[in-house]
Amino acid sequence: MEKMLMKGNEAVGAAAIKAGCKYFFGYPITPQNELPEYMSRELPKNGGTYLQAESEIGAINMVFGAAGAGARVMTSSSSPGIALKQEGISYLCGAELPCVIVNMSRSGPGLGGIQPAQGDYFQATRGGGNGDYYTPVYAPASIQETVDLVQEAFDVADTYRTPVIILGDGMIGQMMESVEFKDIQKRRLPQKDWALKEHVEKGSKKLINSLYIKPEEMEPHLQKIFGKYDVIKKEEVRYEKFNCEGADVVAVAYGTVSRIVRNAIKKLEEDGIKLGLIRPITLWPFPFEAFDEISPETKAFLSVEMSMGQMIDDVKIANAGRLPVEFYGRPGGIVPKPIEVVDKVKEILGGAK
Amino acid sequence: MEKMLMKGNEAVGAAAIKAGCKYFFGYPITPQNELPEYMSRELPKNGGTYLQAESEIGAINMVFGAAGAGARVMTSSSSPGIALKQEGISYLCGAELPCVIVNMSRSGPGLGGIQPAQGDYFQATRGGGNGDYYTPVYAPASIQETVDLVQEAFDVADTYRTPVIILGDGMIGQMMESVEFKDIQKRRLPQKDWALKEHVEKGSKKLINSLYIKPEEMEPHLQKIFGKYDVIKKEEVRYEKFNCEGADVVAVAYGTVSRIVRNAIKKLEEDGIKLGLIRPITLWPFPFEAFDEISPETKAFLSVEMSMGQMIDDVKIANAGRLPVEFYGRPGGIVPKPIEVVDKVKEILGGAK
Amino acid sequence: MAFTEEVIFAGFGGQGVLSMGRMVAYAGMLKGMNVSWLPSYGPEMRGGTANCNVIVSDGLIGSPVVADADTLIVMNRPSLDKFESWVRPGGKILVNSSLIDIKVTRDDVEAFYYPVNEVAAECGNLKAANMVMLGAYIKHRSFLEENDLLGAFLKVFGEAKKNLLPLNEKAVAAGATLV
Amino acid sequence: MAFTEEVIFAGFGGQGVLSMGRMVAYAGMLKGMNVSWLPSYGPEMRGGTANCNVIVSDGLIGSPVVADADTLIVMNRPSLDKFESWVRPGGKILVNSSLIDIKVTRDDVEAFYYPVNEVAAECGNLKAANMVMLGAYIKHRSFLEENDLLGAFLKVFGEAKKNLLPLNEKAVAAGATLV
Amino acid sequence: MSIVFERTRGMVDMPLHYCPGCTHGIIHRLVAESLVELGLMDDAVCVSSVGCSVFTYNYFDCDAYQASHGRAAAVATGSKRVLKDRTVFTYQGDGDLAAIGTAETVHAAARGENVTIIYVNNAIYGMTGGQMAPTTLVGQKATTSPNGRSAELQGYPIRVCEMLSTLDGTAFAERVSVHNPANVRKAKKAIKKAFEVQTAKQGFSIVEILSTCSTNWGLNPTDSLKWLEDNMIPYYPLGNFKTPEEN
Amino acid sequence: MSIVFERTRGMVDMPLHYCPGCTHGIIHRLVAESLVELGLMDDAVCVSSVGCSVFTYNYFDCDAYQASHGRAAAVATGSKRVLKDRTVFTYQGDGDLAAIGTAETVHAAARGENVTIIYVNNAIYGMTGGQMAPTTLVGQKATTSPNGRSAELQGYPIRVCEMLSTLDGTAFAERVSVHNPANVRKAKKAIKKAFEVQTAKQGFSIVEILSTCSTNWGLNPTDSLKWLEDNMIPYYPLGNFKTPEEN
Amino acid sequence: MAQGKVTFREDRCKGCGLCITACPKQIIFLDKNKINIQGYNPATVEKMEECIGCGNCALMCPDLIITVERF
Amino acid sequence: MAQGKVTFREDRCKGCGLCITACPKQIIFLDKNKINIQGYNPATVEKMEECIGCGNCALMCPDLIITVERF
Ligand SMILES: Cc1ncc(C[n+]2csc(CCOP(=O)(O)OP(=O)(O)O)c2C)c(N)n1
Ligand SMILES: Cc1ncc(C[n+]2csc(CCOP(=O)(O)OP(=O)(O)O)c2C)c(N)n1
Ligand code: SF4
Ligand code: SF4
Ligand code: SF4
Ligand code: SF4
Repeated sequence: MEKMLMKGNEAVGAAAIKAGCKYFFGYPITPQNELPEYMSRELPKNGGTYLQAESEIGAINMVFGAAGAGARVMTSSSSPGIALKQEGISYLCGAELPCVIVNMSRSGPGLGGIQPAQGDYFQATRGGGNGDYYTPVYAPASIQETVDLVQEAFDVADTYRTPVIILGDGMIGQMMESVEFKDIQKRRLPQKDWALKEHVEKGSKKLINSLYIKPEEMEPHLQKIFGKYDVIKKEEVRYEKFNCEGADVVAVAYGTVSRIVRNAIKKLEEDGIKLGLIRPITLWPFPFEAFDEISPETKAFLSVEMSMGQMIDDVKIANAGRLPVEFYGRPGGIVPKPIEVVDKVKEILGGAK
Repeated sequence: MEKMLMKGNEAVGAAAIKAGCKYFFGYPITPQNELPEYMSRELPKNGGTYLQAESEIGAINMVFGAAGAGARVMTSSSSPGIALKQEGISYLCGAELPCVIVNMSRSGPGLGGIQPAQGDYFQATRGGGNGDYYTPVYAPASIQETVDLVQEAFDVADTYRTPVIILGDGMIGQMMESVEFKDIQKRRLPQKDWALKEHVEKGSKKLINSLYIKPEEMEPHLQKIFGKYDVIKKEEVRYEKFNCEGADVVAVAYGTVSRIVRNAIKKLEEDGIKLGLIRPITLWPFPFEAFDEISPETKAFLSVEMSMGQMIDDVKIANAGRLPVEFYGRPGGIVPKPIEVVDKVKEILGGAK
Repeated sequence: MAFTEEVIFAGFGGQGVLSMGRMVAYAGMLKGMNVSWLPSYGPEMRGGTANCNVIVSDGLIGSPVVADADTLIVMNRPSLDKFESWVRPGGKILVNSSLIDIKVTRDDVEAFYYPVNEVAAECGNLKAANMVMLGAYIKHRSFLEENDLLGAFLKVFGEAKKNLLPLNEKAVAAGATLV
Repeated sequence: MAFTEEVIFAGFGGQGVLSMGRMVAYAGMLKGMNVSWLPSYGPEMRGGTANCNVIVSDGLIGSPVVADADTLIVMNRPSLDKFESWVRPGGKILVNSSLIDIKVTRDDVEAFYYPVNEVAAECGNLKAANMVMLGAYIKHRSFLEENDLLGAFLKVFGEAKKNLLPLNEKAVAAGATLV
Repeated sequence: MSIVFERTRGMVDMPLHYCPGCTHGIIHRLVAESLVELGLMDDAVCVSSVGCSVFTYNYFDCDAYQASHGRAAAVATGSKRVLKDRTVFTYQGDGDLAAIGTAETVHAAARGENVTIIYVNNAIYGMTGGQMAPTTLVGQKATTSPNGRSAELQGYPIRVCEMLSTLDGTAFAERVSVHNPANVRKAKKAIKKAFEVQTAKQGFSIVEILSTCSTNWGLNPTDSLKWLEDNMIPYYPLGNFKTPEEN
Repeated sequence: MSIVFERTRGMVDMPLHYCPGCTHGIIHRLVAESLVELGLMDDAVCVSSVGCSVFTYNYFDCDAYQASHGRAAAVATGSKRVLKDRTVFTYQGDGDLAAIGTAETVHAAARGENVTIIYVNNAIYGMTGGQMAPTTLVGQKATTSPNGRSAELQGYPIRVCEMLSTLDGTAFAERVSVHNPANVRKAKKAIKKAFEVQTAKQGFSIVEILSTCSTNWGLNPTDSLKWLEDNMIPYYPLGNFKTPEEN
Repeated sequence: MAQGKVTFREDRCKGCGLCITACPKQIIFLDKNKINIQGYNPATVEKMEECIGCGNCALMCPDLIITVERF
Repeated sequence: MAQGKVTFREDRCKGCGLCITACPKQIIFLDKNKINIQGYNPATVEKMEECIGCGNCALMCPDLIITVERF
């Protein structure tokens, strides 16, 4: 297919439609508005339905209804809107409903600001709703990757009957880059025989439910769900490891900020310093295995985030005490400049400062 | 004062009133209903106001209004209701408003079950709302401790201008134990000169706000807030360390399940096995320092939770790769029996199985 | 050696089983012991059954959940079915034989059958059946006396219910004579 | 050595600065280069200013944020005030002198002043001022030609706006002659 | 010999978990009978809400969702948009629908969402043990209005049918009661009509059914019927508020 | 020489961030003038909402809150319950109040919460760039209803005053417009009356003000006034819907 | 001469008495001598010959346990 | 003979034209020859002597920049 210059938000929409998404329930919020707007234009042309809900809570519960009816369905929002969806996401997980949820995040807490930030890492990876659950979280770093991962996300959702989160930020949503819609490799998807159908099969009553009033029934339900999580942890971990062999420092960074780290890597090369990069593509499951091999030259891990430090918890767990774990973060909507990362690395190495 | 036999939920109410709480905004949910019910009876007698909101979201935003007006204010709920409050909590943190939020948690995800569970650890400690923030979280293990911590919580909230969470569960809320209302040591609290007053001071316009549209202003705002967190981490960590010296295994457990571990400790003594216990009383800040000294005899940490495993993340961070970190969990509303913990410990030690 | 008594009270909603537990716990507390009381809760109550766990101990109480009861008090049949296996070997089961027409099947526990409804009716009020059972109970487990229970009654129900004291006194005494 | 051009376009909302950036990015992409386009967004747009960052490179593009611009194109005065310092030493600033009556103050950059509003008016439509500026821009940075821009125009505005092509052709050409 | 009345096949043959005399049971039956008589039972989709009626999904012999508290109308929306030919209905209490679910309800109505709402108004939170509901009458005692609801402090009960009737998307709204056989018959008529409105794709339909909660009202079941008649009906007048024009 | 009109001291002397011709500015002025004239300005508490008017807290010369999207009525409730003698008002757009904030608004009204709601209805989401609002007219184009709002798919706009007037707790409800000087004068009267209702502790008061959004309607400011008059007023009739009885 | 016949599914009766209030003939009562497995006194009819088969009792029974036949 | 006088705070004018529609005398217009610091053509009055001081323009100005005086 022809290359196109597309805005991240619209690319998400196009990718979703390509992946067979037929329903979208949204509510406006900056910086993701172009996505519902795109869907309102394009979905009807593709035999789908766009509906604007009364709120994020309305939207996520409409997703619950549509997903329970077997539809490929998506919703999107940004940080505070995702916070409002937490109960709904918890229900989707409890009822094992597949869907894709997009967070083009901004800075918080509270109303905060609307510039790109990564302060929703915990919200996305630690199930900020109630109870025991996780959702796969994809963090693309370019529009092309966004497009690829969105398509993947729908398949992963259906394979494991789970909501999947795409965690972008204002920059991913707003920027344009060239994209190509490749035919991604299709998975063999299980039949949705648990879903409500347009035509009822007599005698097989379907129930979409997250209530297990007896602990003796709730526990096995959870164990079943966590059994799937074990498979996801084995099969679906994705990350990129770059420049790590013999690196002086290995940075860990995802999404937007990983691109800044790439610039820093180049700049540091000029000074003869080797900076490696572990870029988690799935934030959950976190790519712990990427940390297994550490070069003897490596003196520290450096978690670089557009936040006050959240992924660093996972980096610490992955590191398991072997090396110092350092942090460089710019929160509040500031995208750090490559030179800041450069300086931090030099500081760690006892260089400049 | 005389000892009384009180239900956890009512004890929370009594302690709050004793601490000068004058406003309570609630919404019914099992297993915390006796708390709003108590408040609706007792607050008016104590010159306060109880108001039932239209929802948990209504309630948390009423808290925002009352806290901004300088009142000592409380709300309570249980797991899914707390999930709904996440955006509100994020706003309270962003606007730096003090209040106390009680979660008598039940099992999830989704509607789940109503029996005691600890699946809201992440929800409480990782700021499940949007953006960068934390809230102090107290996890009492007895009704007496609940009463003491609730009173403390109000002072901590005011000292640092932050919401404080009391994380109990159905058992803490529903059980009765004897309590005494001791006069807790009073802190010197800062003036609430940031709050709206009944009588306006001309020329000093007060604003309760979490919006910082410019990243250059949002970042320092966050740094100020995280500066307070640093103080909280230094001053407010609370935990109990029991039987750890020379222990074969050290269990880490909070709240309800820590009591089960205590029974297990006794039982194991009979078999000549020494089980230690680190009981975090503050879940955030997590008592990392409690893990600093490990006896050479200790072979492993064992995180015991009424969940699929959440606190274990913090235990791993605390452990920093020194010992194996094992897990025993019963989710879904099941309170494990002491013998289960006993068996797990033996299994770890290569004993019975 | 520390004294600990772990009891399960179970029956229909209206039979006052939660109150029985509260009275025992309160009485224990008033005697200076540590106590805990833990009720069942939730929509199962709509089904009409209720139960509670009570622990009285002169040591610290770990889990308030009674997994191996010293004593089980059952006021109706479903409760016996449900909780019979929750008693430790050597423990006691006190059965309300007015409503339960079957027998305890285990032979490693002691079972006692008291027609507390009839006895309560004789005392003048069927509602006092729970007090009759408590009267019997304290004879079995001698850490409480009749007076302790009546003191606890006032604490649990408040001075407003003082007028019911004579009836309850009678019921407790009648229960005690059953043993 | 890899080619990379980093540009900032800035001006009032109605001046088409976001489109200028998109056209340059699109043209770069059509020539097989990697490109990124990043707009400002948010309530500041209510204030009526807009800007975007464009990067064109034959290597991989790291951060799409332009921190040290090779070229700055400013269409109104507040934009010059705001972005003057964002240009790398040795970079260029293209100033819409129709609306900006002050001069660039830095002496480590090259500044050029083009009265693009007037030129556009001469071409027949004041709205084409941005195209005039683009015409000048591509003379400064020779990775694009006039035709590339016009091809990109069709991509950005769609076939429906084909009728505007002649006007834009004229404007681009006029701009080119300014340099 | 002919059968005058027998258990509807629209309900699964199992005991109901409700308290003795709780009129939720009557309402269940009316819904099931209506769907069966209209030939819609197999195709029906029940969205159960959170309240005493949370287990309706077990009782109705059709596909079902268990929706989060208050959001049944949104779940029904999502479901009906996909399953356009099925009969989608919610079954909600007054706490669920008129408190936490206000926005979802109002907007499903405003959108003219082609679903049916069975709204059971018992003027209290039943499941959670008798707290004040948005429909609790002024003066009525509840566990969170121990001295009776005070208009001054807690305001006034919401009349849902009247409120929703101001919305153009509401096609059908009627309030009925089940406190005696005559009203039970009327209630069934309204429920049937509501489903017919959906089948005819005429838009949003709601039937508000006044119901008892003897457990939390602190009355016995028969006194509860009387209390409903004497206290609720005067504030919540029975009748039709909106119905699609015949054509 | 006398001053006929000058800037009210109720507003901080700073430029407004609104688009050219946005009638939010007129409404701000009316609110400030009303408060000043009633002697309530110093005591006023403004609860700003999320929408184009999010920065009202900067403009009104009084204490303020910035509330989360849709929850201004709940924040006002919490505030007023503590600050019983202050004049608490919210300033909310139609997306904020009539979409996400429906439950909070309805219940503040039902409770008869003694606060005043300034409700600016411009039939669109302004701040976020022109998406369909619950008040967008049928046929009206918006970025999420690119072919115009379809009644069949997206339903009908909500008339907030009519809806809230069904609630006993609503003491005062009036819809006004600011599309010409005569209506601006009427709007101010309504706003003043609403504040007076609060001062007299008579309960919940709301003024719905029809407003323009030329940016997102895609019209110039003066055509926007005309569009408002020709299209909004027929669907949203001006007038008083509820007012406390005089005594 | 009876026109109708009512049958109760006794085990499921909760003794709520709603059928009693609905019966125009006042022939239903709770059998205080019986306790069903749920612990309630179930509803019953002694003078079945007075039943007119109106079905009102069944209409009011919340537990769907009444069947009414008519001759 | 003028009855009124209008003053504009020109820098803050956004050239929206609402004042123009409100003026019964039609004496306000946007000055195409001026661009204020915000980039707008500000409103202005030339024939001030025709102003009747009705205040309508100020009533409609969303940016609170008009002051009206009457003699
Ligand atoms: C988010 C959330 N909040 C609160 C609850 C607790 N809850 C369960 S049922 C219920 C309300 C029940 O009242 P109603 O809807 O009137 O139905 P009824 O039980 O009276 O039939 C509530 C508040 C919950 N499950 N989830
Ligand atoms: C929870 C949440 N959802 C969505 C948003 C995004 N948002 C900001 S303003 C707004 C609505 C603006 O519309 P309206 O209330 O009509 O006011 P207007 O801008 O038209 O004056 C929305 C949806 C948000 N900030 N928070
Ligand atoms: S609590 Fe009330 S509503 Fe719930 S089942 Fe019992 S009587 Fe019915
Ligand atoms: S977008 Fe609309 S509502 Fe917002 S300031 Fe501009 S004109 Fe006003
Ligand atoms: S109405 Fe039904 S449940 Fe109630 S007493 Fe009669 S038969 Fe029994
Ligand atoms: S109304 Fe005000 S802002 Fe608009 S043109 Fe007139 S003076 Fe300028």
